Amino acid sequence: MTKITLGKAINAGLRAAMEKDPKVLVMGEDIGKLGGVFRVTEGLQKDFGEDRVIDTPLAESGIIGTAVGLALRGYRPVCEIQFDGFVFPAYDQIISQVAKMHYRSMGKIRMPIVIRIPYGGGIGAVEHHSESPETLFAHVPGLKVISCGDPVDAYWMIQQAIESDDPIVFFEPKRRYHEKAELDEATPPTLPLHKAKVVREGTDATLLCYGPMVKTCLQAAEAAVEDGRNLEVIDLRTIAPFDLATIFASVKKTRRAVVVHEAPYSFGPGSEIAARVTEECFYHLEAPVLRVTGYDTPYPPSRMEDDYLPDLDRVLDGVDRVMGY
Amino acid sequence: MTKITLGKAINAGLRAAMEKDPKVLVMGEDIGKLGGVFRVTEGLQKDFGEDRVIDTPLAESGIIGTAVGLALRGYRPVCEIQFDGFVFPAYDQIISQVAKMHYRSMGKIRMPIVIRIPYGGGIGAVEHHSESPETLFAHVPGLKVISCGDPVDAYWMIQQAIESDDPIVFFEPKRRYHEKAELDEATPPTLPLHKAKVVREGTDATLLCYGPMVKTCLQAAEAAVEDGRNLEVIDLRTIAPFDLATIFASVKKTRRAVVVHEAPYSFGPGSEIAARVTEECFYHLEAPVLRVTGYDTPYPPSRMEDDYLPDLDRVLDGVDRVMGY
Amino acid sequence: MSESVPGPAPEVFAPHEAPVSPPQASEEVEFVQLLTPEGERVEHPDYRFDLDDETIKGFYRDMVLVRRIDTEATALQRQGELGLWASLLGQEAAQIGSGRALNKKDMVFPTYREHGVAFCQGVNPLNLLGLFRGVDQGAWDPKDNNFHLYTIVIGAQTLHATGYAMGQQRDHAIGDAENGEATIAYFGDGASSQGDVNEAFIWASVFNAPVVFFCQNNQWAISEPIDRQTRIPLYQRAAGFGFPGVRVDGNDVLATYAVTQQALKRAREGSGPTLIEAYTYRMGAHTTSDDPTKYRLNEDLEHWKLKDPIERVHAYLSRHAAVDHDFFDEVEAEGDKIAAELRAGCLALPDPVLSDFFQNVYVDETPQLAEQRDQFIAYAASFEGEG
Amino acid sequence: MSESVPGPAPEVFAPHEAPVSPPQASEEVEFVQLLTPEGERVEHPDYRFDLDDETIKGFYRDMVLVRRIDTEATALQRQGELGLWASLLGQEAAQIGSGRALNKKDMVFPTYREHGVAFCQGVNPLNLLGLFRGVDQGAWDPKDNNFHLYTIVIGAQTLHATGYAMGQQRDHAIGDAENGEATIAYFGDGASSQGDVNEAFIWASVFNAPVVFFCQNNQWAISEPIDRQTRIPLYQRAAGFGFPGVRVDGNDVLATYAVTQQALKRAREGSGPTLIEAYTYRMGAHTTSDDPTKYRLNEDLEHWKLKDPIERVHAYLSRHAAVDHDFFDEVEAEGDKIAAELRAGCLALPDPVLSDFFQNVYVDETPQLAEQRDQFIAYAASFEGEG
Ligand SMILES: Cc1ncc(C[n+]2csc(CCOP(=O)(O)OP(=O)(O)O)c2C)c(N)n1
Ligand SMILES: Cc1ncc(C[n+]2csc(CCOP(=O)(O)OP(=O)(O)O)c2C)c(N)n1
Ligand SMILES: [Mg+2]
Ligand SMILES: [Mg+2]
Repeated sequence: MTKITLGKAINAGLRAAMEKDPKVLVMGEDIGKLGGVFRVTEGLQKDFGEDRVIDTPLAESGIIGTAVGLALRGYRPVCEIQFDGFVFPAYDQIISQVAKMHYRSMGKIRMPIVIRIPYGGGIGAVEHHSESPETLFAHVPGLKVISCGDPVDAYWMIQQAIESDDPIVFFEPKRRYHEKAELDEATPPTLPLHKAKVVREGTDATLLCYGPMVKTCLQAAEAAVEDGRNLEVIDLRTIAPFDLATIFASVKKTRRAVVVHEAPYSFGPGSEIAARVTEECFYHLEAPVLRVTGYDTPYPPSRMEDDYLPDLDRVLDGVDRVMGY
Repeated sequence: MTKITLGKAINAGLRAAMEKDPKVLVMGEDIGKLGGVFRVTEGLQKDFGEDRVIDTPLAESGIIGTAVGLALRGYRPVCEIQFDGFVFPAYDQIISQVAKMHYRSMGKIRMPIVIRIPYGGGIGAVEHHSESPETLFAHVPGLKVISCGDPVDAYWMIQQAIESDDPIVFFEPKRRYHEKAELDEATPPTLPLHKAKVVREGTDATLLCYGPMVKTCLQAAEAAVEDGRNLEVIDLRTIAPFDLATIFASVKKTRRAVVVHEAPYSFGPGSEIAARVTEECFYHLEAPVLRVTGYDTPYPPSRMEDDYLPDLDRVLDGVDRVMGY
Repeated sequence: MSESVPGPAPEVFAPHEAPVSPPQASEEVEFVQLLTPEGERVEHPDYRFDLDDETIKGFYRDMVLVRRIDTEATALQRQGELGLWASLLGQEAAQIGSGRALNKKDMVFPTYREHGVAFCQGVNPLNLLGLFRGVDQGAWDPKDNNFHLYTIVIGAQTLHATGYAMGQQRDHAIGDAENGEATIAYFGDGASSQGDVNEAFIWASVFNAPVVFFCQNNQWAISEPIDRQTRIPLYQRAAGFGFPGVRVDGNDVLATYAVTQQALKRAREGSGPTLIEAYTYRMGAHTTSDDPTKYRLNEDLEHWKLKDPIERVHAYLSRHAAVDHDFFDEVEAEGDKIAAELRAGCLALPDPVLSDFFQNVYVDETPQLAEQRDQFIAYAASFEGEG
Repeated sequence: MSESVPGPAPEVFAPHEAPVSPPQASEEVEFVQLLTPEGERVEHPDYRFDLDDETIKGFYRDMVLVRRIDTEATALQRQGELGLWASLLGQEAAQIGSGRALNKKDMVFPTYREHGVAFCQGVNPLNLLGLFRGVDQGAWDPKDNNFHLYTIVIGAQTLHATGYAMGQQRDHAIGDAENGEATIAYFGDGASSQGDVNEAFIWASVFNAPVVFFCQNNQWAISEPIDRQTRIPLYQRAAGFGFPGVRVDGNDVLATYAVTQQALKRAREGSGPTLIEAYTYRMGAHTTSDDPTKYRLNEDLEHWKLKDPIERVHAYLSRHAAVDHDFFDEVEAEGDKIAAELRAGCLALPDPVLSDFFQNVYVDETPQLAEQRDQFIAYAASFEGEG
């Protein structure tokens, strides 16, 4: 057992996947000698060579487009997009090629591609470096969208994603790269990739979250104890297709739910979760499913990000509101 | 008063806008001599010249990117994307440049750009020609997303969109291009661009729809009369920001709502509408807001599109379900 | 320096500056040609066609058959059996010449118009119809014939091809002009404007990938003439990216074969990418939905008819290779037979069932989709017996 | 034909094929140079610098001041006053040379590193800090100084520039080398790989737009050396698109000025686009977040220090223009003064308030946003008096 950061856990997970399967390739901008701007691929090029750890030309459509070709040739490319805001030049290849290939070929072609995207705010960065565009992938049939909330999940989920024969967009909570946890590499995970995890059991309301918001929600749940509230916290882990059974069971128990994410409110991931939960748990709900999210503005200059991002207080405010019904 | 098709109504609207303001430009692939693959720009190049009606190189990012530059120079570009599935190469320019420019410049720059996208299915086309990607724009702060349901709205809304100083994505219901209606060009519209329209008053449930589904919902409402049901039908006209007041008033009256769209179900436009309506009308609702939509698959080969698309029967089925609570 | 807008290309610059050729009128095009429109064989300093007349007869047969297949598909569309068809009329030599230069292990990435290349690769023509009939989106398995699915999004496949070629490199499948592997990416003149295509050039160049970029410049991108995409000949684009570009008479099957083969050899032996511009003409409409009279002159078409890719081989074979009527008649008959089979096959294509298609979205189906499929089946069943 | 992967560029091809130059080692680079690293003026057959020594003194002053501004900004970042800074260290000549070649009516589209060009255009340096301090995303009005906002998404601005230039065309603002208007688009060597940049080349060429593409090849895109983007000199890219490309010693302010001015004249008079590759070196880190020791050798940097853009002008002025210490001292002092002002201004920058920013999303605010703003204000108010 070692204490490991989330960033290093992904590094270790990548390394394990590359050792296991020679078809696994890592590609992206600055991922070689530099090890990526977050050092998530540190040391991989040195150990696996330039053919398997590919510093690409500076063009995201090219990264994903060539990954499609490599996948067609039998490789399993793991593509790094340097920051959330830079995935859009590759959007066409992701939406119209990666996502649809299995369907178009009536199941004959597989696209075992993982697209890693460090995402979200809270690091004081300039524009385009703090976005949460997960909805723009979650809505697209053919893609699966995941995020990890802690180093242990980070380590296993990256490997499970690479093993998956479906294309997966992996949103990495960049502001949690330095969070640490004990990792036991010898004990494989009990949860399948697309199962949600009840990270805190509770009775009064359910907080539904993923990625960087898991820690925030756990903190809020601890703080809520003082108010006499016992909150359940669920780390969705998979945003699309989110784990219906675990969520419904929790909400039917607590009868109240708040979805928390950094992405903007309108047409955000929370809207689908709220709509779906309401449909399934209509007679159980004491209150509408509420959402605590980023606002419907572009990500603001960083001096204001603390106000923009959901934090402990805003989550508690949401809990207050949902308990008020 | 003349009877005019929806396609020709947009053509007439474009012409009127170009006559009124010499800064209005139209640009896109094949929009000149050919008049666009749907003939929506027919005759414009002949009358306004190649400088104002620009056949562009075949590259969508280039179309939107140069439109940004033209807008910065004081022009008002109206960009045609040939089909829904071909907007994605331009996605980066739309999401990171067009949508954010006003915000980034703290209000100093305006982006009066209209992006016209013939969208939706029902025309027996090959892949990438029948999609409904409106959510992928509706979720993006800085954009406004609209669609028209009939020729009269088509004529006025394109002009209102061009007059707007905000960037607007105009989803044109391509399978309704040939639908006809009486148009009185002398009577300006009473509704502002972003107001929804109650196209049929009713009492038992509200159908919320836009674009090609308006006609479908109206037909369903007529058919429902036989079942003794009196349905209200609202043409949203604006998907983002949708008209809260009109929708809430209707749902509070009918206490039941079904959202209808062609876009896939999960994380689709209906999820936001359902979540929002539920939040606002929680104590009024007799049933969860249901959704009748495309399925969570890529758009299927056209021989199956009738099964994929919401039609009169599926809308009525949704009404049955919502009434069943 | 007083040219007007849009002016001709600039004058000659100093040696540290990139040379630019003036735009060329289509009438005085320079390209590699080995068989004239009149059916005469000519020499070229760099390219030779060394194979025998039997091979040329084979090319002739190929071209006639794919034209016949194409005609039948167009007819099927007219009769409502296909929703759409993208005809290759006029581009037979470009496709057969390049397609026949491929080795078994080479991989092809087509657009939506490469019916002739598909034929060379052994794809059943019937499989090509599914997309256009609306029963599937590509019925063949790309691995069966090393022929990827048709790609409709303009230019996207050039990156796939480059990535595939990078895979061939990583598999150490190159390094030998005969036994090595190569990839060929087809695209149109219009596609050359897409960012993806230019990124593919960069990738291929930087990684020295074994890929041949085969651009069929058929002079039109739907209604837009080539001058909407470039002011210099397209093959010169390659110079900007550091690999060779060559223009070939795309209506000359011998020259196209020779030029493609040389480029493929370069790729296979590890010398990197080549851009081939096959200078040809789209003799038909863009697709059956298109009406070219809106934007181009009939004279143009008449002019290009004189350069028909099949006619010149016919002329050569009858005049210089002593091929007689029997051969031509046989080929004609074979074409009719294939066309009849194609038609019968098309009409017999089963209509797909939506419930079968839910399972193709993912390898591991999601609970959401399983639920939707079940709902759909139940819903559909509720109508049974009604109709 | 037996090169290995990745091999050198191909041999010479036949005349119908695009010529390709072999890759050039940075030590034997050919470019336009008018002032050597030693401060000696040299002749070039095509480009001359005709202005007087006063102008050169002005360039010197500009370069020293922007370097000083840059140093101060870096220091502010180190002290936590900025979140990030992208230094222009080493690229002063490329920016001042090109920036000073601009006329009042020309329009500039920068990346995030064009602090020197901003200075030439009269943008208050303090305004440049806001983005990096996190108080705004570009505080200046592009119309005030014909200097667009910084663009961080690599390459996107090259299309904006091209569109703007098409607007200049439509306004009939070109056609005269002196009074006409032009647009200049800045981008880096890394950016040259983006689809957008290549599409901009196509647009500019096809529409003959009055745009100068100014690529500062500083040899690095973060950690990636230039060979990850191209195997031939970047200026040759232009040849593939049909307009002239020229490589200039980007550390030579005189040559950069001369070459940019000629390209701007071509644009203004209506002769279309030019690509300029300013061959220079990023002497600092990519940004203050970057650690270049991870990926490049210190020797490289030492080598480039000998080519410092400011040193050579200093040498020229003192040796050949009889400029004495006083001048240099004055410039130094002026720099310190500006730096002090910049520092004071930075520290005094008011923190922005989120509630003010809701209104900038749209010209016509949406009810949704108005509601969210009100909620935010009420929520924020609920904490008042707490802290
Ligand atoms: C990204 C994208 N934009 C637009 C289209 C619509 N479209 C289909 S074919 C075509 C013209 C293509 O021209 P070219 O590349 O010359 O190929 P050709 O059809 O002449 O073979 C267009 C614009 C598309 N399929 N994909
Ligand atoms: C589309 C996009 N992808 C990635 C990035 C992250 N990024 C910022 S600067 C940079 C390198 C740019 O190199 P170059 O174009 O040479 O400019 P330089 O920084 O050297 O001036 C990268 C990869 C970005 N800003 N935009
Ligand atoms: Mg073409
Ligand atoms: Mg650089």
